[in-house]
Amino acid sequence: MKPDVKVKIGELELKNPLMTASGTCGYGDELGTYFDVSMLGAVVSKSLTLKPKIGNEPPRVAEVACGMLNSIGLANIGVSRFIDEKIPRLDELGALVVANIAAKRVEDYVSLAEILAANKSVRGLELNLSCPNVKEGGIEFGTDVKTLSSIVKLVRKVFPRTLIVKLTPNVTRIGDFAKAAETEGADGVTVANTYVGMAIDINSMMPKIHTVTGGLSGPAVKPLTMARVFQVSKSVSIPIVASGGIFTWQDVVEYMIAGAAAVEIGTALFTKPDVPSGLLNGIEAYAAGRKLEKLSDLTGSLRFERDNVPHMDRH
Amino acid sequence: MKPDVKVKIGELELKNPLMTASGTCGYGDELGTYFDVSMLGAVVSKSLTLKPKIGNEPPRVAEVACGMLNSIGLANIGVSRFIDEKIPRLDELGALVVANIAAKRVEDYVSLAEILAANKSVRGLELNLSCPNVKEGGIEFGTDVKTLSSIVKLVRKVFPRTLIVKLTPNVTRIGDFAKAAETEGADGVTVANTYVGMAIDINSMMPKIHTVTGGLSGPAVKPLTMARVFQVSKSVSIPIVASGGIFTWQDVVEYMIAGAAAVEIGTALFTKPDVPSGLLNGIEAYAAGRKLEKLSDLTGSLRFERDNVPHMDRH
Amino acid sequence: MAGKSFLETAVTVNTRKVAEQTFISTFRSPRISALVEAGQFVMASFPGTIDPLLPRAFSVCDVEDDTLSLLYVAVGRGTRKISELMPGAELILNGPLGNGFPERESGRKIWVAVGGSGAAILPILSRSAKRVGSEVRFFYGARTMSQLVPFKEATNIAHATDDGSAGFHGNVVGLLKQELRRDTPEMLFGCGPTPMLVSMQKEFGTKIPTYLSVETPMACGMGLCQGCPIKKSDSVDYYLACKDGPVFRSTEIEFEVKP
Amino acid sequence: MAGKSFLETAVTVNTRKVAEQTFISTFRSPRISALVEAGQFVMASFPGTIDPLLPRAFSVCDVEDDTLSLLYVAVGRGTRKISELMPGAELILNGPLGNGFPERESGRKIWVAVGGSGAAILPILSRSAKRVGSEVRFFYGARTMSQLVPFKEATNIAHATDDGSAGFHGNVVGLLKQELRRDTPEMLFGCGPTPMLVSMQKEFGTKIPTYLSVETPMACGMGLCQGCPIKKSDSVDYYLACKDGPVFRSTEIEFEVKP
Ligand SMILES: Cc1cc2nc3c(=O)[nH]c(=O)nc-3n(C[C@H](O)[C@H](O)[C@H](O)COP(=O)(O)OP(=O)(O)OC[C@H]3O[C@@H](n4cnc5c(N)ncnc54)[C@H](O)[C@@H]3O)c2cc1C
Ligand SMILES: Cc1cc2nc3c(=O)[nH]c(=O)nc-3n(C[C@H](O)[C@H](O)[C@H](O)COP(=O)(O)OP(=O)(O)OC[C@H]3O[C@@H](n4cnc5c(N)ncnc54)[C@H](O)[C@@H]3O)c2cc1C
Ligand SMILES: Cc1cc2nc3c(=O)[nH]c(=O)nc-3n(C[C@H](O)[C@H](O)[C@H](O)COP(=O)(O)O)c2cc1C
Ligand SMILES: Cc1cc2nc3c(=O)[nH]c(=O)nc-3n(C[C@H](O)[C@H](O)[C@H](O)COP(=O)(O)O)c2cc1C
Ligand code: FES
Ligand code: FES
Repeated sequence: MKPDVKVKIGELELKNPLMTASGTCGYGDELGTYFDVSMLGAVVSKSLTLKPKIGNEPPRVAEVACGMLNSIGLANIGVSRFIDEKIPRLDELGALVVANIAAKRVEDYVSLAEILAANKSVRGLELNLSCPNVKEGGIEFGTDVKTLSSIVKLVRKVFPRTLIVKLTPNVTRIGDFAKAAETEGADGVTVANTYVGMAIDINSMMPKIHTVTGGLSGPAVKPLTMARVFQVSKSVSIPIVASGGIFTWQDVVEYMIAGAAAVEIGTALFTKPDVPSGLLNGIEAYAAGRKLEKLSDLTGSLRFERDNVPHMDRH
Repeated sequence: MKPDVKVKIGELELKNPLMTASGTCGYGDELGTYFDVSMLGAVVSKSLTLKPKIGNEPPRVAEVACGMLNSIGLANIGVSRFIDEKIPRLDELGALVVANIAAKRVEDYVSLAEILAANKSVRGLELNLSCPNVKEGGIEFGTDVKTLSSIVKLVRKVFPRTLIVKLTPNVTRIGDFAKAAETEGADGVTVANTYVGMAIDINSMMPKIHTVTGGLSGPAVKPLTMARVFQVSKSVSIPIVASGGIFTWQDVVEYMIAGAAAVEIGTALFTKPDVPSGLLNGIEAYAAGRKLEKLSDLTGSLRFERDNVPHMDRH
Repeated sequence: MAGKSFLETAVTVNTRKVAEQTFISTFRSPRISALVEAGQFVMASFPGTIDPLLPRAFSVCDVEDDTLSLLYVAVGRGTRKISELMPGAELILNGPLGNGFPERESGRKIWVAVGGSGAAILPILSRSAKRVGSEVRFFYGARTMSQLVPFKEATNIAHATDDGSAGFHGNVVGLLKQELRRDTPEMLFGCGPTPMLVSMQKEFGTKIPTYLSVETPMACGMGLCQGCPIKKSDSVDYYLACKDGPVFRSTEIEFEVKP
Repeated sequence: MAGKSFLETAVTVNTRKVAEQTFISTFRSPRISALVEAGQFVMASFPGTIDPLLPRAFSVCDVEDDTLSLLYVAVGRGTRKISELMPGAELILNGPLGNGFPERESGRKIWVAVGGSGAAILPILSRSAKRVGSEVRFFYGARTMSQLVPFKEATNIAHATDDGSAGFHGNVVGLLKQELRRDTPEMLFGCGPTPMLVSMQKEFGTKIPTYLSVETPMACGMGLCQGCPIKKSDSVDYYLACKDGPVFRSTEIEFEVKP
């Protein structure tokens, strides 16, 4: 018997736990060339801003061991064109749309949420808080618990459907941030965005990324994000969406055992844009082999002893 | 002409920037089987504790993409046996010895430093602060700036020779920690220890490491530590020792360009225990090709524009 | 507008060393071969490993029946690894990607300048020119003779080498300038290292309809990552090299040259 | 005490499939071959790649002139990759490492139980037994017949299969128990999966001098990382499987069995 693979985040029901990660699938429609995107649990848009953004100067991407660095600088067509041009296309393709938003000012997050709340095709909102906060001298929104709380609180007021907060991993105790998001009414948290990294071309002696540092993604970050998913799962009871280095169905299962309800596939799409369909087959077969009725029974099923974990209390 | 490859950290002069990383070379003597360890800038011991420690239950190591997780639990023979058995052997081999110490109580760091100060073969001390602080409920010493400051201050009083503070990368702003170490009189900082990571065996549904989470090392962490070396170099003026994923001579050059004065080789020794000698040839040839008089001219030679770096002020 | 693309497990037919560090490998890849046009590219990745992780971009060099070939200079981890593929070994290809060179009509006079691995486009352009009956001349530059790939099928190739060991003594732009004193093409195509394209844009861009195939780092090659910006000449905005290019009209783009 | 070890770039001579998923590969590795003893191991790693990153441990299966062979079950990334090495391809070997089985004297009666990839030690033990003139009997277990490697040179092998498809119907410990009713060896060696070793320790450890070759995850294989602890039976402390073992007297160690 086929196991039930549905997943719920807030009121939103996904047909399976596989989502695309923001910024790694264009606006979702490009993937249609390679597979039927309606098979996905959800398509998450590139981070949208109020006005279109041209993004950073090149070079924007560089390969490193088992990963890549990027510094795209939120290049995107802006929320209006997204609604006018992309949503109809995604509706046509039968994709369930989650809009990811980013801003440099708190007010802009709220405006974006209001605009997107008005469009019923936008079934969920994911807040990207890994952006420099202009008021606070460029410190990322997501690295200060108070700022995070205030944004989530304000956005929660204007966006009635599923609200997911995407956490930055570049903090000492990510559990505190997850807890704050939960307290302010988020329906879920995505763990995690990219890690601050850097690479240098030793011939030119210049950084390989124009902005010097960039965000690390890919298999290299999987163990790091795995630990954070586990830690967050001990801090909150809202669903966790895992994002970091998912390339195989085994990676999906591993994240679910660690505590994730759903996952986002990012960098893997660059090599194999049709990878989600293969992953679904893999996890269904695993769940069937384990005779699981519901795939979601995997979530948080790690067999471990609390006493073995150093300073478990801190998580 | 051969470039001058000497490096100074505090009063200590290393014949070249290549050191071994604590915990990845036993006590240094085992490496003698594979190459002449007197060629190294320094040999850094396994973290020593006041009493011998048997360490954690297995499994203690697991491979992940481009890296490994470990949770050895400070298994070591204790400071007395190190002095009695290992120092004479290292002296015989002509190795320059830096002792790395770890403890769960502030007082113990001081006692260890006193004991090692009395032995003239110990030319430098490296403080491993990635240990659970028993008094503070298991939070790592190295994740709290105040605790770090107080340990460095106390150790500085009793250890007159070169003192290096090894920083944990698992914090939001590593520059603050480096700055604190410098303020309290450290001669250098090592950037960085391992990153909290985790892996799960999806068949047994158990963690691949007994303590559930472990420390990630290897090429996977190189871009992360590279960014931290760069950030720390903008925060302090004492020498930086880079540690993270060094496998090739190009990695050494890259870290030096980012801001490191010296480097530590860790996980790479497990595959090729004689790797340091090859690295030295590589960096010498690179320096000669660039017509550098001193290899140390590479340190911090990154060609970048300050304005390109997002929130540079925060570093 | 780019058309339909496929993700195809291609099978290595053979690999030949054709010049210093330079190889041509042929792969059985029926779906991509059937559609690819001159100037389009594929993203190649290795099954079963994450080293290297990202796919690599290669212009398609030639097509024959259900096979296509790639010409590459084995400089890094990806290209060295391709050069070592045994017949029968698999390589994952995503393509055809991007927009090729503009349609060629019968009788049109086209000059094509290529340099280094940019020579990859020579065979496929030569073949399509023959098919549509346009008149094509190639100008092919390299540092030295040993780096020049001897193309047997293609005719009408003038060589330039920096050291004068074969053909014109100087770079390919110098050779073009010399030839332009005698004759002028209707269109000029360029494919090669960025400095060569920059120089072509400067020298000929406003005088002759010039089309350049640009190279930028690419993570995906299909518009997913926004990693491959190339400055628009007429506004403060970027094209994506992979989707809007890699072939651009020279007047449409600006090269951001590093100091 | 382990002796001198070398890091040697070994060259693949050939690879043969010898049973289901099981291979024997031979490598030219003169320095390690010259020194290795039965029960010692090598750490094998791949030049020029970081996938996989860590070296893998393999007991040396046999030695002939300047070559040595490894027997392995191709289960993961490392072993699969070794099975695909072409003749002439390089593999980095670090060895010989660890302590082998105790010295065998002429006339000594030794029984050896092996299971799964533990069968690797059979040829080298058989060869050294012949040399010193000791009398060795092998007991070789597997799940089913197709997983049994047919060793031609070695004689005196009794088989056990879980499904009864060859030899004794049951596991190798069951077979040993049956044979022990008729005869008793002076020493008993064991090499195979941990549950088999646990069972040997329990059944025979206190009755016969028993030596077990243990398997633990290993990052370095040479005492650098402290990653391979194995519990001492007589104190709250650990041996290192790589340096103090991998062969231990059964009474010296305790297996920490997971619930
Ligand atoms: C549209 C397009 C078509 C191309 N066609 C060809 C071709 O036909 N033949 C050929 O030999 N090369 C071609 N290249 C360049 C080719 O993609 C790189 O040379 C190749 O990626 C180098 O790979 P590597 O693994 O050997 O080098 P590595 O140094 O290991 O590559 C490391 C990283 O740097 C990037 N990179 C390195 N060099 C370049 C470069 N010159 N351009 C873009 N990215 C680079 C790679 O994408 C990779 O992520 C093309 C590039 C583009 C964008
Ligand atoms: C002293 C010793 C001798 C060995 N001799 C042999 C032999 O002769 N033939 C043989 O087939 N195998 C032998 N093994 C086991 C062998 O090292 C593993 O089977 C092998 O590492 C699996 O590698 P892989 O890359 O195919 O698997 P992967 O699953 O890709 O390995 C991933 C990681 O898990 C570890 N690992 C996985 N399985 C084991 C295991 N059973 N034991 C220890 N670590 C493991 C590896 O070290 C590696 O880091 C020996 C192990 C030890 C410790
Ligand atoms: C090229 C690129 C662009 C990205 N853009 C965004 C973005 O706009 N908004 C966002 O929230 N995350 C963005 N991310 C982060 C991814 O959504 C994802 O969380 C991260 O890459 C980790 O997953 P992965 O290892 O599977 O790629 C981007 C990642 C990459 C590689
Ligand atoms: C097995 C292992 C044991 C380690 N033990 C210690 C230790 O005792 N003390 C310490 O300060 N760092 C320890 N480290 C961290 C290393 O010294 C080094 O900082 C880290 O591994 C990053 O470098 P690498 O990627 O080159 O290994 C250990 C690392 C490994 C892999
Ligand atoms: S390479 Fe990804 S958008 Fe062009
Ligand atoms: S495997 Fe490293 S000490 Fe044994």
